[in-house]
Amino acid sequence: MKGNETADPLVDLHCEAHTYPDGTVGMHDVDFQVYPDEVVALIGGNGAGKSTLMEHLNATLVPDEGELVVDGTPINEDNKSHARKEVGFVFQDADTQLVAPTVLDDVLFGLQNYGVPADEAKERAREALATVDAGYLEDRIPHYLSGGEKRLVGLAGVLVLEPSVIVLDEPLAGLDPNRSRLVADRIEQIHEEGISVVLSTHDIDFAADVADRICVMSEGNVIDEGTPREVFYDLELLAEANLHPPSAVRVARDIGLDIETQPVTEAELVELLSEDESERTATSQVDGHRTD
Amino acid sequence: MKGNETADPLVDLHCEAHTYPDGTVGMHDVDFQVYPDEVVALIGGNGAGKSTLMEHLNATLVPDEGELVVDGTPINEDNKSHARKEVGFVFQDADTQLVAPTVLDDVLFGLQNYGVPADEAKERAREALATVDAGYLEDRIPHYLSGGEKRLVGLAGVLVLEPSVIVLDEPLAGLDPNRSRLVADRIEQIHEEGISVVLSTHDIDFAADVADRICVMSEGNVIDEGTPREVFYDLELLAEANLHPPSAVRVARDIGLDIETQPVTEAELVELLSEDESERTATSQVDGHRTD
Amino acid sequence: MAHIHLGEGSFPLWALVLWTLVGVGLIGVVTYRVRKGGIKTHQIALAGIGAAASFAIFQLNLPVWGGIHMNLTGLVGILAGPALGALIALVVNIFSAALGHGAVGLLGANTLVNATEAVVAYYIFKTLMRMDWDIFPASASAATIGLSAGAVLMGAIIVISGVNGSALPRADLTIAVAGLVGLNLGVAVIEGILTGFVVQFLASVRPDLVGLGDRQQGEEDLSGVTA
Amino acid sequence: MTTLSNHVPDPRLITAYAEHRDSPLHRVNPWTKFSIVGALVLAVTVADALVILAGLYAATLVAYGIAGLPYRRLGLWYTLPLLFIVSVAGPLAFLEPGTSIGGAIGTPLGELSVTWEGAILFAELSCRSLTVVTFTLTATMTTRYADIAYLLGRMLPNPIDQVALLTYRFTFVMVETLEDLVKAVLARGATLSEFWANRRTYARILGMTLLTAIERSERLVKSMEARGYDGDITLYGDVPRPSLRGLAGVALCYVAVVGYALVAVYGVVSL
Ligand SMILES: Nc1ncnc2c1ncn2[C@@H]1O[C@H](COP(=O)(O)OP(=O)(O)OP(=O)(O)O)[C@@H](O)[C@H]1O
Ligand SMILES: Nc1ncnc2c1ncn2[C@@H]1O[C@H](COP(=O)(O)OP(=O)(O)OP(=O)(O)O)[C@@H](O)[C@H]1O
Ligand SMILES: [Mg+2]
Ligand SMILES: [Mg+2]
Repeated sequence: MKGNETADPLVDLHCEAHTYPDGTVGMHDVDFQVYPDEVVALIGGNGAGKSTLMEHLNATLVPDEGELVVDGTPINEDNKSHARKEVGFVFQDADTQLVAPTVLDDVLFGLQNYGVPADEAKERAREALATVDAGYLEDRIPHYLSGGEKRLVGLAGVLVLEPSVIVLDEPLAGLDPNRSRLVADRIEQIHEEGISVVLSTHDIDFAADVADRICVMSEGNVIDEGTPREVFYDLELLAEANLHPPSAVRVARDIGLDIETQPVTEAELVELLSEDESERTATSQVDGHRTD
Repeated sequence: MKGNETADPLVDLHCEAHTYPDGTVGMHDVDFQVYPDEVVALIGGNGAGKSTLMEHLNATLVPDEGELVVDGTPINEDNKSHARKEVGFVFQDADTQLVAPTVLDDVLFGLQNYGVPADEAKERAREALATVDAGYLEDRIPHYLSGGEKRLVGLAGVLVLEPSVIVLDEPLAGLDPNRSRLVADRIEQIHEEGISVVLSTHDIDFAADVADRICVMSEGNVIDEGTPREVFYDLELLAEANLHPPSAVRVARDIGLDIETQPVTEAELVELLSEDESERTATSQVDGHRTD
Repeated sequence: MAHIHLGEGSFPLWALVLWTLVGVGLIGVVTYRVRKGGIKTHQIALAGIGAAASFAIFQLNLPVWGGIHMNLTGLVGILAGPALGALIALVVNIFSAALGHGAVGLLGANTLVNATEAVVAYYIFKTLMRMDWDIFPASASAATIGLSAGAVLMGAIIVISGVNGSALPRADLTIAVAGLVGLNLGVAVIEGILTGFVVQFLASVRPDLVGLGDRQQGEEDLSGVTA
Repeated sequence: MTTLSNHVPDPRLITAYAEHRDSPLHRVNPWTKFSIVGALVLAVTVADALVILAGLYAATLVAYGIAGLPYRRLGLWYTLPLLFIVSVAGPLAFLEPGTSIGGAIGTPLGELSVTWEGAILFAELSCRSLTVVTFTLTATMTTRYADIAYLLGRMLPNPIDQVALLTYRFTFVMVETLEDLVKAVLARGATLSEFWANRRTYARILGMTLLTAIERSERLVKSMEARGYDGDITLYGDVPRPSLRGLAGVALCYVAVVGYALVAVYGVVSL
């Protein structure tokens, strides 16, 4: 479902430019909003500026010139913690995200930084772990977790702070299909609980599957955005951003399926082709020249 | 094309077990061969043992009990260098692989280790960089390259040693679609030059696309192997290994395409559906109840 | 720490107490300075991971004289600065002692020696770079001098303390210890040269890390790295 | 991985023994175990009789065995501590005044020979060192990772505790980085068997290790600050106080050591 764009944005970023210490311009001329109750996917080639943009959303990075407004509050040096509380961030590198000696301690880490009393904190941490189906990991050492488990614990450590937006940098990187499914399911669940999600990914099929809105980045800039259908059938745009359409779109296009309900996800493609197929089967029985 | 299994294997690994220092059994009861002129893809969940198996192929790891034979020569402590020369290895983490101050130096690294004279070495290094379309990177600092560029330089650094087998651990990890395409093309090219390739991947569609033979790993064991068609239509096997079939197989199955030429790659699916589609178009024109 | 640690029980009780007090004093001063400057997350992160790296490097067997292990204390000092360098020396010593390397009771003495190496290496490196030395000779000399200072300090500590249970007169002990220090100086040269190569390498791939980039001047920066 | 040393305990192995094994020593309260380390340090420092020192050493070896830990590895791990003993006590074995054992070795400096007193001193220093080494390893190999972290957090002052906790967590990550680097250069035909010929390769491996560490710390800062870090990792985990029996045991150890010192060593108290 499309986010509620008539509502006030939860996060409103305006960034003239962000320059890294070595002089690289990571991003420029970006206006980016996150609305309540939406999943936004950032796609774009390596170095397009996805991570740079996302790290601005909770003031991990700040624009050379520009402004970040979170929940109506303009963020400056003194109230960064407001941005950090409202906008949770799960980094790509799960290993450096887990800092405490046990999983429970790690989920508690943020709460304790915000001064939540120990008993309440423990309860909330256990709840957050349960939300991502990782309660059984409570006493484990981060070092011995698998990639998918690390990602889930990282997610729990952010969820526990009850942010209104969660930002995930490459949430499926390095995960096998089953673990990817698990993480993707958790993301949907978080969304259903009313938290907005911003994520970046190289897995176009995943983006097509999960997002309400797609932002296409190239060379430090958001060059276009729209619903998955708008973006993924705009082949020129994708080519400009060095991207390919999702496989459902490619198949639909290559077999010359030129119909109104442009399929974007595999499920949509299957539905469409199944209609065809049954139709065809019916037809062929009439024609009598096919044996299925 | 299927590798030449009647020929003697280039690499023949027999490993009763490999135990890591902390007692984890990374792999056990594995018999694995690489034949001339084939592309083998290892697939399996996180922790299934893919990296462990691959690191045995050039004696980076050695079995607790077992044997590695490369090109007819049994490998022991004293002739590991033979295995390293014949079996090139590109590690997953490009960052821990490039160790020289410039790209050219890095490609030269292996040649220097084998005592190739400087002039010849430089020439060969430049050739190898050209093979992977990365000649223009020659003077850059590897550290500042993008992920895809690092991967290509890593590949060049191994190609330059003219191995008979190249092993690639997760060659597409973290790459955007264009760079993935570039690396995949280079892999095909290497294969065409007569070098056998062993790779691991979580991208099942990529495995389906590129491999002659698929080995399915689970819990430290190769539980089955076969052509992509054999493996990807064996849904029980895939479920056992926590894997999903490639998207072409899923679509074919979900739309109830029950035909002899089981499609495995997107291209095959498209071809199949296009036949259908033109047929259907023809039919529907006859039937006259469709307007395309 | 390329070299000899003092083993458990080498010193009489009074010396153990003395060196522990001196070590605590040193770390106290450093801690006070770090706290006073406001504890910056980047200092803690750098010291934490820096110590982990130094400790990991210790796992590598360097094939010199049948195998030596080093923590590259001089290098850590050059990269992390004197304050963090001293903290890293302490933490690495704690973990080493936990693995049976070095000594629990002589943590004070061993930390004193290693912190000296890091601090001396850092300041010598700064000075030589200011004198426009090239990066390799500057870092190699700085590390060698730092490590030598550590070796000499350790010799002094042994001579002052006397070996537990030994009736040897101090003069003779000094001779025995001089041999030991000499050996350590040899290792210091090797580690110094290695440090030179490492810094040279780092400067070629990340010039900003070793103060060659346009670093902020003036402000007394407790950490050597502009993190 | 063969390139990492056999002579230095791999932290991963240590942790694996603590996490995945069980023994009576695994069940002893961590505070108790570490208090006993303290008592042993004191004991080997004050005791001056070889018999007592050898007895203590034998006792720690038995404890190590009861904990189900591998003696063969312990032997390898002794290499470095023994090297330290040899380098300090080796010369003393010759120089220590006293009666010489057997024949003397002619050197340009004159005649040198090991004296009885020197040999005994050597044995004493070895027992001292190895007693504590053995028991410290026993303690770390039978105490769970989280408990050790908790003790570190409790015993060290801020910010050293913060540094130590991060070091503990990231040691594992850094060992793997180093291992990956070594694997990668070996895979391209580097030989690491001779230091001087391969000094540049060593420099690169070590340089990359430090570089990785520094860059990782940059990412770590981001991820900690994103969760509101303000300079304090507090652990909610808890290591309970030792049981009364444990306390009594520890007290007994200290009383024994202090008593022995006062009576037998310093002769302050005469019975
Ligand atoms: N710490 C940094 N220092 C200097 N330049 C940087 C840094 N981080 C990123 N950049 C540069 O900024 C640009 C944008 O990088 P960013 O990491 O945002 O891209 P991305 O879209 O996240 O790419 P990827 O898909 O590879 O993660 C790139 O040119 C990159 O090289
Ligand atoms: N250095 C190590 N020390 C201890 N255990 C290890 C080590 N490396 C791998 N393992 C373990 O060995 C098993 C196989 O790991 P391996 O890395 O081969 O899996 P993989 O199939 O490559 O997984 P992934 O897809 O996540 O890369 C896992 O249980 C893993 O935890
Ligand atoms: Mg990114
Ligand atoms: Mg792997």
